[in-house]
Amino acid sequence: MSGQLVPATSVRGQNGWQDLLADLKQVRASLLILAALLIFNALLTPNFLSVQTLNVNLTQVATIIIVAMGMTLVIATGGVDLSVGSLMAISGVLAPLIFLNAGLPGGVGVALAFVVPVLVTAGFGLLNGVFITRLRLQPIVATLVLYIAGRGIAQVITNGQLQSFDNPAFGYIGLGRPLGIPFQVLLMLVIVAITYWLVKRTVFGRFVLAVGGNETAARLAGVPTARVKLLVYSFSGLLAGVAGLIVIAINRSSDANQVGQNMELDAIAAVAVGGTLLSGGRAQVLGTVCGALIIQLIRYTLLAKGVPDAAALVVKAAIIVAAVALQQRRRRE
Amino acid sequence: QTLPKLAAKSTYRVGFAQTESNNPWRLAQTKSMQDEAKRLGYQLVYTDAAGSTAKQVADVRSMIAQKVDVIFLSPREDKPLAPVVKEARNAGIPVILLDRNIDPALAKAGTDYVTFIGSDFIKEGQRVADWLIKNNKGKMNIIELEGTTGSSPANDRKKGFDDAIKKAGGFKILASQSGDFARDKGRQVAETLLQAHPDANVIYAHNDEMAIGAVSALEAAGKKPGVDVLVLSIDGGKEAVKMVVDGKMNYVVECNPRFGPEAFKTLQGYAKGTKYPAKIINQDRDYTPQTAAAGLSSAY
Amino acid sequence: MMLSTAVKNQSRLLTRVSQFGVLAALVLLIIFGALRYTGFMSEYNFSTFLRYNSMFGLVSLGMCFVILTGGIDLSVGSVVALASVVAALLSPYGALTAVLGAMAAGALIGLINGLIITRLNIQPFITTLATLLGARGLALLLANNQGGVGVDPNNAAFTWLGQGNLLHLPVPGVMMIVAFVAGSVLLSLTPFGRHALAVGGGEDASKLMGLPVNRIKVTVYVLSGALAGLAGLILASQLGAGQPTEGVGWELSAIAGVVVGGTLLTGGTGSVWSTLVGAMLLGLIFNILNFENGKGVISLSPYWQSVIRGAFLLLVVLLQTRLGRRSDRS
Amino acid sequence: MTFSPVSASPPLLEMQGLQKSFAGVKALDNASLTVGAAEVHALIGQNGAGKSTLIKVLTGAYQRDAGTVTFAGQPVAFGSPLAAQRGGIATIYQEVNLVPLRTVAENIFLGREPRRYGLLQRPVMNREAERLLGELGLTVDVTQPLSSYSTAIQQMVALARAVSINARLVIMDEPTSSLNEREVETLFGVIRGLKARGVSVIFVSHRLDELYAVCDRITVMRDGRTVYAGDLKDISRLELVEQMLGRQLRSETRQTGFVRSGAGGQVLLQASGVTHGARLRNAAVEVRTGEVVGLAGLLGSGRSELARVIFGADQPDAGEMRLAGQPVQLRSPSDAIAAGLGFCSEDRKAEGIIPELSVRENLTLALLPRLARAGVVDPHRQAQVVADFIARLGIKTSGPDQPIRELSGGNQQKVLLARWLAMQPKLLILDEPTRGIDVGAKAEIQQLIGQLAQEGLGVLMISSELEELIEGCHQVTVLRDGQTVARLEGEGLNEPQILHAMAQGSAQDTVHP
Ligand SMILES: Nc1ncnc2c1ncn2[C@@H]1O[C@H](COP(=O)(O)OP(=O)(O)OP(=O)(O)O)[C@@H](O)[C@H]1O
Ligand SMILES: Nc1ncnc2c1ncn2[C@@H]1O[C@H](COP(=O)(O)OP(=O)(O)OP(=O)(O)O)[C@@H](O)[C@H]1O
Ligand SMILES: [Mg+2]
Ligand SMILES: [Mg+2]
Repeated sequence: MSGQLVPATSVRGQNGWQDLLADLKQVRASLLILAALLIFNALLTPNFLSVQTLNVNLTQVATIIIVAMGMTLVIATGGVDLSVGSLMAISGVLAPLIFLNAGLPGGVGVALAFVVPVLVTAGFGLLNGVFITRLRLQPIVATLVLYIAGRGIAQVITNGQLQSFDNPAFGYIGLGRPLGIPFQVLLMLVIVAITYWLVKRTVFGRFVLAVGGNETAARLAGVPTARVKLLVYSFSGLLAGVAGLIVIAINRSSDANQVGQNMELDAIAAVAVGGTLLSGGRAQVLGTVCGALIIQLIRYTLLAKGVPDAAALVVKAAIIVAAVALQQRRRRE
Repeated sequence: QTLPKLAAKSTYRVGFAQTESNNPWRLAQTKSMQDEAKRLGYQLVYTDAAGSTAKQVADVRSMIAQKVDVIFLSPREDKPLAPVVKEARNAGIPVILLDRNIDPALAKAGTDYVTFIGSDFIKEGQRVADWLIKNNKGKMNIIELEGTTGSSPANDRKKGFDDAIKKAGGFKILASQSGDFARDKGRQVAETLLQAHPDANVIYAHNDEMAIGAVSALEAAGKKPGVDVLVLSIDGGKEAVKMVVDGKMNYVVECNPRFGPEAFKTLQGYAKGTKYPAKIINQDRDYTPQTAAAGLSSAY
Repeated sequence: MMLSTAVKNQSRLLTRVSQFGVLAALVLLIIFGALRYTGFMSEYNFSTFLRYNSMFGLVSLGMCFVILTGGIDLSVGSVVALASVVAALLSPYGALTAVLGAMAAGALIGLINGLIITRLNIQPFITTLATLLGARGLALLLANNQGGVGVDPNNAAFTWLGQGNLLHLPVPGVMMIVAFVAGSVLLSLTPFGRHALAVGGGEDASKLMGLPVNRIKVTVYVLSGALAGLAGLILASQLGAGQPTEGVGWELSAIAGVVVGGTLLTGGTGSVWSTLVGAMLLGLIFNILNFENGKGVISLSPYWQSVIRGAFLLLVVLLQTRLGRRSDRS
Repeated sequence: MTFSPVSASPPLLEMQGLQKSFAGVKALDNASLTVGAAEVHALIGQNGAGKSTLIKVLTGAYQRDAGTVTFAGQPVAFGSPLAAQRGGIATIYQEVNLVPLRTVAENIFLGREPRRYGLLQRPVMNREAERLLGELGLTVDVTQPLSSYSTAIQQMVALARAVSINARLVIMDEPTSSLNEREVETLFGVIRGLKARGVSVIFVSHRLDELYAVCDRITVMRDGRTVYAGDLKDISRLELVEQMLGRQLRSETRQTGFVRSGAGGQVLLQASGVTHGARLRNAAVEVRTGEVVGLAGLLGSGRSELARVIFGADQPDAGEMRLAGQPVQLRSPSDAIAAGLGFCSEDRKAEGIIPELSVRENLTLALLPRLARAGVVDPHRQAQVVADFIARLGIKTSGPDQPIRELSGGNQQKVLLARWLAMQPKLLILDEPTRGIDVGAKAEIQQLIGQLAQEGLGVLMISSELEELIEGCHQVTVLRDGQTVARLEGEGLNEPQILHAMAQGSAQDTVHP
C-alpha cells in the first residue's frame, strides 16, 4: 500500500490566526447584528461612545459570558444546565461566611473565600454530572433538581438573610481595576480564552463534540463519555461559582434570594444567539461571546431609550428569534 | 354575616400567609411575626406564596382546612384574596390583613375581616416627593427606579411620588425603569440610566435595596452619591439609614416591617372584644441627614 | 427470535408496574396525609387542591403532547398570564367570549411557536424561551402594567367557571378531567396521536413515511397554548382578576409533572394519564408540606421546602426510571 | 448520450436532465432514469454515485434544482414523500427509516391507519400487519416496539410497509444489505409477485448476483450522471463494472479481494462460555495473530452481540476472555482499545459516525489521545494521518474538513475503517465491514484486510456473505441461537458446511474441543 501524503500546504489548522478568522467567519451573522446594534446606538443613543459606556456594558455582561462559557460546553455535549443561577447563589452565600469568619486570619480567609465556594459549586456541577451519567437522568431533569433545591440550600445556609460586608481584598474580584480595566472583564477574557483553547486544541474539546454528536459512536471509539460529561458539568458549576463571587463583590452584599436569578435563561439565550445548536455536537465559543454581547446591548439600548419593561420583553423576544433565524440561514447557505 | 368570635385562650394556632420571602423587608416582617409568636408561646403556621397570588389563595385555604384560630394575611393583591377572606370568615376564622389591603368593594373591614394593619404606599411616595420639593435646589432631573413591574407597592409608590412631583412643577423625571426591588438589578439599571442621562441629579428608588445598588452605580461612575446626585428611598432598613448618616443617601421614608407586636396585640384585643377601625396605619418615621444618626440604632 | 408468551406477559406486567408506580406513590402519600393530618381528607381540602392544581394539570397535559413530539414549551407560564388578562378584559362581554378569547390567545402564541419552529427551523427550546419573554411582555402591556386586571364582578357565569361547583366537584377540576379524557382519546385512539408519537420517535423517518410533520408539530404547540389559555381563564375567574405576573416557573412544574409521569423528554413515548398523576403528585407535596408546617412538630422554613421539593423530584424520577428500565430489559 | 428506448409501451417513469447540488457539491449532474411498466429496474453505481439522491429527488424528500420527471404519463414534482406516496410511489429508503419506539404494526400503517369515525382501529391494524408480515414469512409480535427487533426484521417491516401501499412503483434502496440469503429469496419472491401484479420496482444493490437474479433492465450511474441504461441481459458483469468504475478492467474483478496467507501464529484472543441475556449462551471464539476469523450465523444468532461483548461494549453475564493468554476483563470500549482491540460496528449511522464532525475528526477520534501531548492535539500529526488514510483508502471527500454526514454511505464506512486502522490494533473486529459498499471499494477493503492480517493483525469478521467468509477467512466460527456450533477451517470451510451449521448443526456434534 503506497501511503501517499497530501502536500502539507493543503492541510488546514496550522495557523492559529487563520483558525480564529475562520471561526469568526462562522459567526459572522452574530457579528453583523452586533455591529448593527453598535451603529444604531452610536448614532441615536446620547453619550454612547464613551469609555464609561464600554465599562458599564462589559462589567454587566462579564458574569453572563463567564457562565455561558460553561453552558456552551454543556450544550455541546447535548445537555443543558438549568442549575447555574442557583449555584451562583450558593457560592455567593459561602464566600462571606468564610471571610467574615473571625477564626481565620484575614489573608487566609479571603484566599479561602475565593477557592472554597468555587470548588463547592464545581462539586455540585459534578453532582449534576453524576445524576446524568450514573443515574441516567435527562439533563433538563437532572439540573432541574438543583435548580429547585440549590437556591433553597443557599437560603437555608443564611436563613434567607442578606449578608452585607465591606472587604476590599475580596471586593477586588468585582471592583478592582488593574490598568483601568475592570478586573472581572480581564477574568472573563481569560476564561473565554481558556474555553476557546479547550475546544480548539485539546483532546477534551474533541471528545466534548464527539459525545454531543453521537454518544454511542463516541463510546465505541473509546471516548470516556461519562468522564467527559462529569468534567463538563463540573466546569459549568465552577464557572457559575466564579460568577457568583463577582456578583456579590460588586454589590458588597450577598443575597441568596437574588444572586443569579434567571441566569440560566440569559446564558442559554447567549449560546443560542451565538449560533450553537442546542442539539449538541457543536460549540461556537466566540459566537456565544457575541450572543451575550448582543443580549447585553439590547438590554442597554432599551433601557437607555426608556422603553417600558413590558414592551422591552416583546422586543427582546423578537430580536432573539431574528438573530437565531439569521444565524441559521447563514449556516444553510 | 358578621365576624366570627375569637375565644380568649392562653395560646392560639395562628396562620401567617406571607407573599414572598425574596427581599430583606419581607424577611424582617416574617422574623418579627415569628419572634412575637414565640415570645407569646403561640404556634405560628407559616406559608410562603413565593410571589404567586394563586398559591397564596391555596395556602390560605389549606390553613382553613387545618382550622387554625386566626389568619394573618399579607395579601399579594387587592382583588384575588377577597374570596378566601370570606371563606375564612364563613369557616369561623377571623382574618387580620397586614401591609397590603383588599379591595373595599369586595370585602369590608369589620364584616369580612377584622382590620388592616400597615402603611400607605401612596403616602410613602408622596412623603419622598414632599421632601424633595422642600429641598429643591432648582433644576432637578430625576431617575426613578421602580419596583417589580405590576406589584402594588411599585405602582403606589410611583403614583404617590409622580403625582406630587407633577403638581409641584419644575421637576423632570428623565427615566423610570424597573429594578425589580433588587440590589443587583437596581445597580445595573442605574448604571445604564446614569450613562444615558448624565444630567440626572436625583435618584428615587422604590426601596432600599435598589437605592443601595444605585449608590454603587454612582460610585462606579465616579460620582459622589448624596452630593452630586441625591439618593432617596423607602423602607428605612439599617443599611440605608447608615448611608444617610454617611451622607451617601439623603432621605429615606420608613416602612417598618416589624408587624409582630402590633399584629398579635390586635389579635388579643379582638379576642377580648375590642372594636378596631378599618385601618390601623403604622406610624412610620423618616430619616433625614439630621435625624438619621439618632434613629440608626432603632432602625430595623 | 420471538419472545415467549410468558416473557411477554411479564414484560407487560412490569410496564404496568412502572406506570402505576407513580400512582402508587400518589395513593401512599394520600394515605399518609389522611392518617397524619386532621382536615386533610375534608371535602374542602380536596376541592381546594383541585381548584389550584387543575391549572397545573391542564398545562402539563399540553406540555405532555409537546414533549411526545420531542419538543418543549417553555412559554406556557407566560401564556397562562396572558390568557388570564385577556379573559379578564373580555369578562364584561360574556363568559363564553372570555373562554374563547383566553383559549384563542393561548392558541395564538402556540401557533406562533409552531410556525417559528417549523418555518424558521429554530429549536423549540429557544423559540419558546423567546415567547416566554414575549408573552409576558404582552400580558403586562394589555394589563397596562397593573398587577391585576379586575374581572367584571357582575358576570356570575364567569366567576362560576373558577369558583363554582358542578356535581359537588369544583368546575376547574371537572374541566381538567374532561380535558384529560379528551387528551387520552386523542393520543391513543386517533391517528393524530399516533402520528405525534411517531414524530417524536423519529422526525426524519416520519417525514419520509409521508407524515405531515410540520402540521403535527404546529398542532401540538397550538394545543399546548390553548390548554395554557384555559388554565389562564381558570386563574382569572378564580382570582377575580387577570394576572399578568402570575405563572412564573410554571413551565418547569409542568415539565417536572410530565417527567414524573414517566414520559421521556426525548419524545416518542408517554402517557396522558401518568402525566395527570405526575402533576397531582407534585401538587400534593406542596399540600402535604403546608399541613406538616401546620402541625408544628417540625416547622420548616420555606427554604427547606424547596430543598425537599428538589429531593422529592429526584427521588420520584429515579424510581420512575428504575422501574421503567427494568421493564424494558426483560 | 442516448440510450436504447424502452419497449413499445410508454414508460411508467421518466426522469430527464436532473440536477441537484448540496452546498456546492454536485450530487446529480444531468442524471436520467426511465422505468417501464411492470419492470424490475436495477440502479447501480459506486458509493456516492448519486443513486440515493436520485431517489430522494423523485419522492420529494429533496427538491431538484433542474430536470423533468414524468410519472404515469403526467409531469410531476412531488413536494413531499407523502405526495409521492399518494401519487403511487412507495419507497424503502437506504438507511432504515422507521420509528423505532413505535410498534411494528404502527410502523407499517403510519399515515394510513385503518380508522372508523376518525378513531383508530387497532385490532384491525394489528391483524393486517400480522398478515402482511406472514406473507413475507415472518411471525413477530406486532404490538412490540420496532426497536426490540434486529435490523433485518426492521428491513422486512419496511418492505411490508412498501408492499402494502398500493403503489405502481416500489423503490428499494439497498434493501438486501442486512438480509441473509433466505430472506433475500423471500424478497425476490415479493418482487416477482409485484411484477406479476404489474407493479414496477427500482432496485438498488451492490451485489451483482442479485441484480441478474431479478432485474430486467439496468441504469448505471457514475459521479451523478447516468452513464448506461439498457436491458440487463445485454450486458455482461465485466462491462457493468467497467461502466460503474469508468475504466477498462482486464478481467472481471473478483468478487472478493482477499489474499489468504498461511495460518496464523500464537493465540491472540480466546473467548469461551460467553453468556449474555438470552442472546448469547455459551459462545466461544478464538483468533490467532495474522488470522482472519469469520463469524457466521443467521440473523439474530448473536454475532454482533458476541462482538460487542468482546469489545467491552456490553458486559457478559458469564464467560472467560483471554488476550495473548492473559485473562482479561474489559469493562468498557476504552479498556478494549487500550488492550489493542478495534471494533467497527454494523450500524454506521447510529454507532459509527459523528455526523456533525469533519472527516478529520471522525477519522482520528480513537487515535486522538495518541496524537496529543498533555491533552493538546498536535494538528500536524493529525493532518498527516488523515491525509495519509484519505489517500490510502481512496476516500471520496472534498477535503478533511467536510462534515462526514455529507459523504456517501460507502465513503463513511471507509472513514470508519480508517479510524481503526490508524490505531494499529492487534485485533480488529469488523461487523459487516463491506455492507453497502460498492464492488470496487469492497475488493479494496477485503484486500486491505488480507494484507493487514499478513502483517500480523488478528481479524474477527462478521459477514452475512458466505462467499466473503469462505474466500477471505482462515477459519469460520458459526453461531446459532447464541451458541458456537461449529468451527470450520481448511477443507471443511465451504458453503454447504457453513449452511449446515447455521441452519441445523447441533452444538454437541460439531463444536471443536
Ligand atoms: N444531504 C447531503 N448533503 C450534502 N451532500 C450530500 C447529501 N446527500 C448526498 N450528498 C452527496 O451526494 C453524493 C451522492 O450521494 P448518494 O447518497 O446519492 O450516493 P449513493 O449512490 O446512494 O451511494 P451509496 O451507494 O454509498 O449509498 C455524494 O457525494 C454525497 O456526498
Ligand atoms: N430474542 C430476541 N428478541 C428480540 N430481539 C432480538 C432477539 N434476539 C436478537 N434480537 C435483536 O437482534 C439484534 C441482532 O442480534 P445479534 O446482534 O446478536 O445477531 P446478529 O447475528 O449479529 O444479527 P444481525 O445480522 O442482525 O447483526 C439484537 O441486537 C437484538 O436487538
Ligand atoms: Mg445510497
Ligand atoms: Mg449483526
